Parts: sequence; C-alpha cells; structure tokens
Amino acid sequence: MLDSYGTEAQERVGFFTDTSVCIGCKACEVACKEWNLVPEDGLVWTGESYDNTSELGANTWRHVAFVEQNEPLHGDREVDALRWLMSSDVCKHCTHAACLDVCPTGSLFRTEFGTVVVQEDICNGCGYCVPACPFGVIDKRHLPRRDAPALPLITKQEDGRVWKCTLCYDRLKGGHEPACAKACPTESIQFGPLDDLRERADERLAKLQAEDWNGARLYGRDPDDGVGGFGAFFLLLDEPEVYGLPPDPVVTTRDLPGMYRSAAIAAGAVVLGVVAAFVGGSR
Amino acid sequence: MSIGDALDRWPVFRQLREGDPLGLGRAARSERSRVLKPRNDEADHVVQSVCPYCAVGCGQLVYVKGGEVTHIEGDPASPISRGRLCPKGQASKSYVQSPLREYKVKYRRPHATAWEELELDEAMEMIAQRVVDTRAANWQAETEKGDPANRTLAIGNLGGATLDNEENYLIKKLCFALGIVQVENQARI
Amino acid sequence: MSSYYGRPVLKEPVWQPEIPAYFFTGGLAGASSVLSLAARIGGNETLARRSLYLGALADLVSPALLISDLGRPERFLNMLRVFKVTSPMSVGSWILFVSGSATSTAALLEWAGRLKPVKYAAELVSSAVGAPLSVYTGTLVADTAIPVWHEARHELPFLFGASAAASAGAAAAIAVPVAEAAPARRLALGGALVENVIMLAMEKRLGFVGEPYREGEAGKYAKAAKACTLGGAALLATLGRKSRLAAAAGGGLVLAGEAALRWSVFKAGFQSARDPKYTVKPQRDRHR
Amino acid sequence: MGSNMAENHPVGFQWVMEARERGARIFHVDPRFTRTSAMCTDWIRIRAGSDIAFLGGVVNYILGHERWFDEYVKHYTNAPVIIDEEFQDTEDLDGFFSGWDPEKGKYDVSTWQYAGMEAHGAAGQREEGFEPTKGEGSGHGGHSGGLEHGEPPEEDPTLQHPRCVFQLLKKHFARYTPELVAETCGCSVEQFVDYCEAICEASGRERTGAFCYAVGWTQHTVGVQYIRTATIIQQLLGNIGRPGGGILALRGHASIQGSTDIPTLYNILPGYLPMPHTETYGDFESYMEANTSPTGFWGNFKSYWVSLMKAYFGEHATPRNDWLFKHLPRIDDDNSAYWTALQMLDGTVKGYIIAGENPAVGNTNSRLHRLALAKLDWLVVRDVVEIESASFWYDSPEIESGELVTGDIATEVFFLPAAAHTEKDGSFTNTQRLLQFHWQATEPKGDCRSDLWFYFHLGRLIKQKLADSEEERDTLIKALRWDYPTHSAIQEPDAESVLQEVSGREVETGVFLDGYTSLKDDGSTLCGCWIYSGCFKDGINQTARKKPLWEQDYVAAEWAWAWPDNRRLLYNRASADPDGKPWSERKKYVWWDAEKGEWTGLDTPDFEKDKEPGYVPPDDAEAQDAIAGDHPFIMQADGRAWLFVPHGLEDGPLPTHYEPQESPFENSLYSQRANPRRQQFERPENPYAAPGSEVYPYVATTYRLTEHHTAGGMTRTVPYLSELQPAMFCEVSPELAKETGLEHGGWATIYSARTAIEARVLVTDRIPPLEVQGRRVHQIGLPYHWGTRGLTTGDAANDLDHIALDPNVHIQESKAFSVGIVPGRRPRGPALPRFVEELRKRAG
Repeated sequence: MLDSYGTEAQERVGFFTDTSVCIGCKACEVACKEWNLVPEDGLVWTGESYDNTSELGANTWRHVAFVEQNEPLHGDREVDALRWLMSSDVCKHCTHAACLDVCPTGSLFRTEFGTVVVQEDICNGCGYCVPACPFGVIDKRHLPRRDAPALPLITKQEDGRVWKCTLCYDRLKGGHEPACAKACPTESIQFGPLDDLRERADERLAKLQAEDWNGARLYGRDPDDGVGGFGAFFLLLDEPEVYGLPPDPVVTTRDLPGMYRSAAIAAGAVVLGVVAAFVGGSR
Repeated sequence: MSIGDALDRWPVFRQLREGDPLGLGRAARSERSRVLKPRNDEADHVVQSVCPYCAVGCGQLVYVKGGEVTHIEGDPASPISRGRLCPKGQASKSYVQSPLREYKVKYRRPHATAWEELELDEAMEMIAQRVVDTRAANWQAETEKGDPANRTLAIGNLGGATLDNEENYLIKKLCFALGIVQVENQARI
Repeated sequence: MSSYYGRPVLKEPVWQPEIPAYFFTGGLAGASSVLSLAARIGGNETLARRSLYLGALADLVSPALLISDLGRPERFLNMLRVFKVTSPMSVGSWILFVSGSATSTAALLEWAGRLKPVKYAAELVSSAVGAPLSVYTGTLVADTAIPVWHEARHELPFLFGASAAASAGAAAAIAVPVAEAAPARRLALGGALVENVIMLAMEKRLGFVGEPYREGEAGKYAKAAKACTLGGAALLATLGRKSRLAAAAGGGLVLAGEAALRWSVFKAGFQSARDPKYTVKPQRDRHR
Repeated sequence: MGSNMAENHPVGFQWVMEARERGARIFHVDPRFTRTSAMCTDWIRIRAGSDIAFLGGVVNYILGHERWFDEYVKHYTNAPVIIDEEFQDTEDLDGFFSGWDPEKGKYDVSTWQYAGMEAHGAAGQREEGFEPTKGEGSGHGGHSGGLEHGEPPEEDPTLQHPRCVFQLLKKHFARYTPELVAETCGCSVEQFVDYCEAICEASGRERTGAFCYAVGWTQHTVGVQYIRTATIIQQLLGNIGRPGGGILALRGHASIQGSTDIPTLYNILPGYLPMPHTETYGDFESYMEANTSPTGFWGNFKSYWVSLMKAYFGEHATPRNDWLFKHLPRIDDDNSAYWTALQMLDGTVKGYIIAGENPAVGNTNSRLHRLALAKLDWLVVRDVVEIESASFWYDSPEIESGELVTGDIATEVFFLPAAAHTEKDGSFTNTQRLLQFHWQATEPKGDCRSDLWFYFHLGRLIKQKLADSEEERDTLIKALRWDYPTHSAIQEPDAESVLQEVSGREVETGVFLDGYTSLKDDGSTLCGCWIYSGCFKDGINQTARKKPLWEQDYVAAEWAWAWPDNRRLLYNRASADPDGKPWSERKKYVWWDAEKGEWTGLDTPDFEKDKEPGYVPPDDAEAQDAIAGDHPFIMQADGRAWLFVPHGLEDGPLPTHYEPQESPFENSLYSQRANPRRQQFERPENPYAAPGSEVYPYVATTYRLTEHHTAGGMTRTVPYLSELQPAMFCEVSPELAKETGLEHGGWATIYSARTAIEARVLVTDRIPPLEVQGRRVHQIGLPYHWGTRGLTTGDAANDLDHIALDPNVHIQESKAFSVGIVPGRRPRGPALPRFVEELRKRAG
C-alpha cells in the first residue's frame, strides 16, 4: 500500500483503544483540540450521561462515548450491577478508506505512515467524503474561516473544508506520538505499529475473557473485514452499535467495479433509448 | 516556473511517474504536507513546568515561540505522570490564553455601577494605603481581657492553594509582621 | 436494536440544493448531447441544433452549480488536480470538463456557422461523454455509505439515465416545434415510463432499506415526481403532438417531475443517514 | 472512600489502574457510582455522611476476627498503653466521652491521657486553647507529665488490661456490627463483609493495602475523625510506613499541601509551628515550654522557631528580646475563613485580599459570602479572570433578587490581573509532599503580575510608609527582612531567593543548610520553614531536579524534592520489622544494615541513620534520643502510632459515628445525634434545617467533575473544557424523578434552608436510593463548578449548603446536607427569597 513512497515509507501505525481501562476523562478530546487547534464545538448540554460532545465531526476528532447499563462488568453478580462504558472514538484510518477513495482532489491521501489524512491546503469542500465514510467520522466545518479569502468574488466566509483526525501527521513526522495517546492517563489509547497493537490486543482480549468480563471483543482488528481492518481499532465491552459504531462496516468502493459496470450499461441504455426514440421517424 | 515544471508538479502526471496510478498516496501529497513539521520542533525554547490544577503535580512541557506559549503537553520524564495529562492539564494553554483573561487593572469606587481603569502603580499605592489606614484604625494591642493581641482583625487574606510556596511564604511573612492574623486558604475549604 | 442515544452512525451529506439541481442539469446536458447527435444523424437539424444549445446551456450551468456548492469555491480547479478512478466524482469532473468544453465549442461553432469539421469532432466528443454524464451521478451517490443510495447502486444509474433522457426529450419537446419534435416526445415518454418502472423495481428490491424513498420529504417528492412525469408524458403523447402549448406544458411537467425525482433521491439519502436503524440493522442481519 | 479519584485525579489514577491490572481488588465506597466506581473491581454504595459507621465496622471486624497484624500493633502502635482510669467512652456516656463541658461546649481532655502522664501531640494540632489540665500552665502538650525516656508509664504487652488502648478500642467499636453498618450506611451486609475480608487480606508481612481519600472525608463536622478511623484500620493491619500502604490524601489544588506547610492559615506558622495565642501563652518561656516536647523530634521546637524568627526579622530578633516574641500577633480560638466571613457580615472586617480563590462560588453558603463581601470597605481580588468574587456587586444572584443594590454597596473593589503558572518561577508542593519547581516560560502581559510580585511590592510600599513610625505596633514591619532581589522590567522578585530563605542558611556565612537537623536555637541559623530545610541544599535548587524516570528506580528520589529530607515515604522505619529486617523480600523498602551499622534502603530512612533497632533510650534522653529503636513514629512523643489519641483532638480520642449537622436520621448508636463539639453558626444568613425535616427530605452531596476545577475560575473560562460540561446539573435516581415529577433533561429547583438553585436534571441509576434504618432515602448529586460568569454559567451548588464546621480544622460540611427538589426553574427576582422563606416557615 505504501509502495509509492519507496524509501520514505514507514511502518504502518495506528491506535488500539482499549475501552476496558478508559476512565472517561476526555483528556484525549482536549489534547487533540489543543494540538490541532480544533475549534470549540458548541456549549450544548445533552443529558446523555456525561457525553456533551455527542459525536465525531469536523470539530471533534476524538469523542468519548458514555453508556450507563444495569449489568455487571464481569460475571453475573446481581447486587448493584451497574457498569458505565466509556470509549474514546476516533477516525479508523481504514485499510480501505472510502473517504480517501472518493476524494476527487487528492486532498485526502494515504501518508507514508499508512494513515489517512486530509490536506487542508488542497481540500475544496466538495463534501463527497462525508457520506462515504461508513463511520460518520469526517465532516465539513461550517465555522468562519480563519485564513484570508483568496478570490473575493467566489469566496465563502465559512471554513468550508472537511476535517478529521490526522493521527497527528505533523507529530508523526517529527517522531512524536499523537497528542491523544500521549495524554491518555490510563493507556486506554495506545499508539504504535499496527502489527504490535494487534498482538497486544489479542493478549488483552484473552486476559479479559479469562477474567470473565462481559461482552469483551475486538472491533476493527480483523484485516479481512469490510474495510480491510482499521488502522485505529478497539476493544469494546458490548456490541459496536451500543457505542454508535456500525457492526459490519464495508468500504463503499469495494462495490465500485460493479457500480461502474451498471453505469456503463446504463449509459449504453441511454444511447439506445435515444436511438430508439428515432425509430418511427426522426421528425 | 516553466510549463514543464508545472506539469512535473501536477499530481496527474505524478500519478503515472511515481508509481501511484490510483492517486491515493504519494502523488496526491502536497508540498505543504511533504515538508510539514510539528510546531514543537520549531519552539524557541521548552520549559519544564508543573500543572496548575490538582495536587497530583503532573509534569508539563511548555513550548514557547516568539514570547507566546504555542503548546503545553505532558513531560514524559516525570515519574509522577509519565507524560500524561488530564483534560484540565491538557487545556493549560487555553487556560493561559483564555478569551476571558484580564490584562488590565479594574477599579470600582464605592457605590459605583461600573468598573473604571486604574494604573497598576496607582492601584498598588492605594491598596498599600488602605492596609496601613485600616490597620492603624483597627489595631488591637490587647484583648478585652487584657491579654496581648498585637493584631488587627479588620483585614483578612484569602488564597494560597494554587499559589507557589514562595508566594505563600511572602503572604504569611508580611501578614504576620503586620499583625494580620486572618490569613486563610482553600485547604480549609 | 440498540443505538447510541438514537444518534446516527453516519453523517448526513453536506451537499446543498445545488447538487440535486446539478444532477438534473448534468443529466439534461448529457442526454441532450446524445439526442443532438442522434438527430443530426437522423437529419432532424432543428432538433439537433436546439438540443445542442440546450446541452451547452446545461453544461454551462452545471459547473457553476458545482462550484457554488463547494466549501472552498476558489479551489474548484483542484478537481482536476488528480484523476482517480476510485472516485466517481473525480471521473465525473473530468467527464463534465470534457463534455462542457466539447459541447460549448460545438454550440459556439454551430451558432457561428464556422469550422464545421471541428464542430463535428466536438459534437462527437460531446455525445460520447454525454451518456456517461447522464448516468454517473447515480453512481456517484451510490458510492457512499448511505444505505438507501449504496444498496440502490445498480438501479440508480439507470434511474438517473432514464430521468436524464426524459429531461432531454421534454426540454427538446418544448424547444422544438411539434412537427419536428416526435423523437423528443418519444424520448420523454419512454424515459418517464422506464424511470417509473425502475423506481418501483428498486423500492421492491430494497425493502426495508428503501423505506426513506417512500417516507418524509423524499416520499412526497417521489409522489410528485411520479405524477408530474407520467402526467407530463401523457400530455406530450397526446395533445402535445398537436399543440405547441400542450407540448410546452407536458414538457414542463416532465422536467418538473425529473427535478422532483432528483430531489427525492437526494433527500432520501439524508433520511437514510439520519436514522441509525437503516445503517445498523442490515449490517447486523448480514453479520449474524 | 471519600474520593472520586478517577474523576478528580485522573493522572494519579493510572497507578490504581495498574494495580487493578495486576490483580488488586479496588473498592469504591461512595454514595454515587462515579467514573471511579466504574473502574474499580467493586462499588459499595453508602449514604453520604455515614463513613465512620462503615469504617468503625471494619475495625470491629478486624478485632472480632483476630485479623490484626500482631507484631506491628504491639511494637509500633500505642495498643498496649494503659489509659487514665477516669476515662469513659461514648459507650458509657451515650455518645459523649468523659470530660464534656456542656456550658463551654468543649471537652476537658485530662481523662483521655495515658495513665500516669500526659503525652505530647504531633504537628500542627496545638493551636486550640483548651483549658489547662492537671494544673499545667498550658494545655498545649504537657511536657512535665513524665514521658520517661519516651515510654508510656503503664503498658500491657499482652493487650489484655481492660484499660489498655487495645481493649478500649474493642469495646468502643463492639456495636459496629455488619448489620448496624448496613442499617446505617444503606449497603448490604454481604457487601460489607466481603469488603472486610478483602481489606484484612491486604495485611501482614507480604501484603499491604492503602486508603485514598479526599474532601469526601474532610468536609464533614466529624471530618478529622473519618480519617482517624482509617488510621486505626491501617495501624491494625500494619499498613503505615510501608510501600503499598498508607492513607493517601488526594489534595485538590496544585499546592494545597504547600499552603499548609508554608501556611496561609491563621493558626500556624511555616512548618506547623503554632501561632501565639491570646490567652494560652504569656511570654516566650511559656510558649516554648508548652510547645517543646521533651521527646521525639518536636523536642527541637526551639531551633525551628528561632530559625524562623531569624528568617523573618534578621538581626532584629535576638535572644535578648526573646526573638521579638512580645511583639508577635496572637490569635483566638477561631480566626478561620468562615469566621472571618461572619465578621465581615458584622462589619468588623473592613479590608480583604483574595488571591486565587473564589469564595462567592467555592465556599459553602456562598450566598453568605457574597453578602459579606458587600459589607467590606475595600476588597482586592487577584485572579487571571474576573471571578464572581470580584463582580458580586453588579451580577450576583442577590442583585437579581434585589437583596443587594449595586448603588448601595460601599465596597471599593480592586481587581488585579494575575500571572499564570507559565509566567512565573516558583514551586508547588504536590499531594505526595513533593516540592516541584516550575520555570517561567513567558513574560506576563499588561498588568498581569505574579502574587510574589504583588505581596513583595505591597510589603515594600507599606514598609516605606511606616519606615519612620514610632508606633509600637509597627515594630515588626520595620524589622521585617524584605530585601529580595528583583529582575526583568517589571521588577519581579527572584523566587529562588525566597526558596533559599525557606530552605535556610547560616546567618553569618550564608552557607546553605543541609536540613532541619542543622537548625540551631541560638540564632545562628535562619530558616523559613523547618520541614523544607535542605530544599536548597548546597546552593542547588533541589526542587528543580528533573532526572527522568527512566534513569532511576521507582522511588525516583532525584525527581524534585520531598519534605522532610527528601523522604518519599513517611515513617518508613515501619517498613522493617522491629529487628530492622524487611517484613518480606517483596515489601522491602528501608532496613537496618547491621554490618555498616546504619539504616539503608530505597528511600531516605525516616529514622536516625545510626540508631540501631535495639536502641533503648537512657533515662535522661531528650527529643529524638528518647525514642526507642523499634518505634518508627518519631514525631510522636512516644514514637508510636496512635490508635487512641490522648491529645490533640477536640472531639474525642476515638472516632465515633455521628450524623451530619443536617440529616434525615437519628444516630443508630447514641441518643447524641451529631458531633457535640462541632462548630455551628446559626444566624439569619446561615439557618439550619431541623433534623429530619420533611420539607428537606433528601440528602444532597456536592462534588467536582473531571472537566472542571473547583469554583470554575480556571475552567469555565476555557472553551475546550466548557464544552465538555456546559451546564449545571443535578443527578437523581429514576425513582426520585418519578416521585417528584422530574423530567430527564428538564429543569429542577433544589432548595435548602438557605436558598434555592436551579439545575438541569440528569436522571441516572448511578445515584440509587438507599434503605437506611428501615426507610428509603434519596440522595441528590450536585457538582459545584458553576457561577454567574464564564463561558458557561449556572447556579452555584454551594449556595445551598451551610456553615457548620469540624472542630479540629474548621472545615465545613458540604458533603452531606438536607434539601428538597421540585421540577421547573427557580423563581426569579424577589420571588426567590420569598419562595425560600415560605419553605422555611413550612419547615417550622
């Protein structure tokens, strides 16, 4: 995948987010915003447990989900059986990334680290990546733009570009780990070469299963899944949809050959249809 | 830049030349992305500091460029925090640069309905005079029972738990010498 | 089914009304180019010329709509920065670029009456990319994670193609005197019929996932589209054969119907993204 | 217990998580299921304000099941000591100890003493002027009671004597059975027993256990005794002075430890030296006599004191003038912050300086504090943002309700912008007693200045003004050493030069002191804080040491500097057995190296280096020389940890379960409901609800959230934090919501006898109702971060709670009080006080 980079290519890196140790402190959210200068995203109290961030978006690249459940964390104890699931969500940096595939400008690209990054100097805000992402990660920023407008006549006041986690591309280039992973007090967010992370995750899952944790599973670890495995994968304690994640995401472009075939036939049909309209006289 | 150069830099050409026919990787990379560097690496200097919020005392690295803090993150060398920070500690730069931060002295006269401006030196002079006058007018050499008191009960000082030891030292030392005994801080609260 | 406080898994598209408008104009442009060349070959010069002009006009409006929708319109040229087969929008941009250049060149030369060989060449190019132009937007929306679009990936190009053909026919039926507009009327009629058949088939095949096409704003516009296209086509097929006025009314109805159809499909995508059940349930079913 | 560590000390919590991953059982005992509970292996819900019953039950369990660590208890604690025969327990007197004087509302502690003598208290507990006992001239620690060579006169090593501490302890806690605990606290018997078993297992040579607490324990009218109960458990289990043991106070502010070590507190001077008292001490001699313990390290009191006076007053403090003693200011029994606020209301406090605090939001009954501020002649507020304590005169809730009118408020207010931590040099003392220096990164902008700058220049100006004064009252200020060098354009005082004075020097040579053992009582040394002595040893700023963790062992002794003497673990002599050998290989920390004849280990031994384990003090030994080689608690006069506290506490030698000031319940154990010695201030601005009032039927508790800091001045002003918790809310159970008609996401009005506030409603199973004394009780959770200013605003939870204080440390009871709740927003304007008044009338 990184062949084009030649000697520039690095080992593929990513995140393993182990939600079984997430304390829901949201340091990752703040660390991300501080480093990437992501704007504040509105002061809205939701009443959805302690989550007032709600979802990933243009101005939220890390989001901690809070789920309160009347179930025991492990085993089948019944007294005071409460658990509070917390999970820091992030862009998955898919092996087969729909946002990257569909981006018409090359703003989204696969970096030398195997991550998927939006280039803010290229993005023209066409918005195609937004519905393409099977996780609803990437979004367009509608806040006032910060840079000076270039062409006054057709320039918009809002930022208008799409934004998402860059896995701290600039930090990686400088040899630093991403801001969120660095801040995480309990190493719920682990950063490293993806192969190492997968190994670590397998061990972790085995340990939790041995300890009788309820619902422990890996999500996005499998390279054979619909997006070819996540660059940022998770250990969850319940079904993915409980955390607002799709249970079986598939990169839309997997079906692109078939779609092109249908389109080609449809185009032919249009030609035939037009020709057919002349059957019985061209006037 | 010649047309040839321009073509050379055109990603569509690079897609073919750089082994990235789908244009998903290197060919699509912009010049900005190619030379991108973390701003930490461009700091004029880095200062080892300590988080100002709770008492865990996490280590912070403060990056400075052009006299402004450009970033604050955890100090990995700290055996206390191992480079990690909580959301508050991680927001330290935004705290230091809060949009609500005040940079000028504000003064409210008795019964006034609005703040007015005041020079810092003048404010200091006025405060010093208030302390001197209030203390003189409310000095208690001894208690009603005749025990020695050497104090004024008309002035109080509150604060300290987020201040430095050196600051607290001066507060207590000064107040003690002035006979101001009502010196208190958050430890009580 | 569980969800996270009922919040969507997917993001709704950020496209504004310019985009469905472009689906309409792009389709019109593409199909008109094909219609124009067919008419040229068939010897119906009036139909050929006017369809060419219509196509050129739609081809001019299309990029304006697209640029207007961009978050950073001043960067519209970045669309030609790369050529990505993985992106229907990239491919489409190049198609639109070629189509727009060719059609406007042909139209300009047609109007000026000069450089005939160049004009013919341009017309050939224009009609060659016309058909893809008229269908690719269906693939474009299908190539997303939005269930109601993605699951309809095989129908949408046909639906959009039929709609484009109907639009081109209807537009030409208005622009061309009734005597010379028979192929246009047939095209409009055929397109409208085919399109409605495809729509029915699509909804049937999609079942649960296709619900948004029938519900909410999308459902309303779908109904309107059905009524307008079929009514307009019927009018064209009957009174429209005699009366220019009736032809104009029928053509207008079809055009309105096609616009409503694009809007309906567009809104269905938003509705589908908004409700997590459309995302989660099919995946959950598949996963088990 | 009493802390929500994952939320309020998230980075410190990483170590707890590591312990969990290594198989430790982590219990969270708390009224609410918090982010901490979610991470722990076990959560036990209890009623706010019932912790002593719970912990007392543990003590009873340990004693009843013979689970104590016998060797540790016999050698290292005062378990064998026999107590005065006149001592009577709360079991005997139905909730009182012997010595209660109902008229004064205080205890005469003479019957609590060791039989045959009076022991001497430990640090910082001697300011309270209790009545002279046994004919002593001073009540502050009898030196002449006769601690012969540091050993109590009467002991029973078999622990069988009916008046030995061990047996008293047994008797005192005998009724704290699992059933009583369950009935009082609202937990289940099974959970409690499981907890007891787990905690008993974390004991012995191979294992240890630790308690973490925070203001959930301190903010009660019996707060000190909460912690005392834990110390009893840890002593019985042998968990003090050992790695992995202890009782860890999780302090909430960057230097709250430092601000008690170098106190901005009324009752002590640096290093916990007591402030002179108006009534208790006549002259210097009696002050010295009263405070110098004949045995233990407090035997060197005079050195600490004289060195401080030399640091303060230099050449003006001489032996001839008793180091200026007769000029020193004196305190009364209580000159604490709450008392000061009440004095403001009464008009006797005229001027107030607030530096980095926000009483208008952060103090309990904050409404009272705002009313008090409005009575001042002048007020100085120093902060980085304009906090509610600076703006009360135009935007407080009382302005809205009409109780205050801006134009009528005569207070002159100075707001001075402060410098942030990145804009100044200085040291914080963290919760582990670690002094950590932080360096200035940028210059403060505009008028922003450090507090060092403010107080230095204020002092300089005042000294200038009074330089020619002949008044006797100005003797001290004229004598004050106030000559710190300054630097930069704004003339910032040099923080390190202040720290050098704190650390101490020889007066003549200026040579830096190595530590407190170098201090002299003859005026030849100066030291601003004896426990910090040596922090600038060798002229090197030890607090600024930043040797990375990967270059040293886990103790990390070369990162910053811990007081005293860079000791990371206090009383670590206890990590070895009486013979000086580590209790076990696994738990080795500090031990006696017989070959070298010295204590050694991973840490600086908290014991005289060459005092062998078998050392027996000669009869004439004084100070530390009087402590035996197998008694690790060297600050105590007898070198032992105190299960029973003969001296130094106001409200009893043993912890006793009392109900909070405001509680819906009677005391399950005694007819005495609440701590009889608590401080109450009943007045119109601070009314209390009658116990069990039906108008205020619910237990409220206040707390912090991870995303905010205390009164919010440092977080409600930060966009990235404000968006994470953007509104004041209350937490209620689904059952309470149903009962009172509250709607999730809607508004609620919460009212107490003081006032009413509004909050968004968060209905959650995380704050379940409890069965207490056969009755169902609901609890309401209230974060207290909001006020009228900032990026997010809201009502202040502290408007609701009252001022009733712990008698030992004058800390308020904000963790348990009574409220009522109704759906909807609170009344606005004058309707608010009317609403509150009507409820009060209904409550009677």
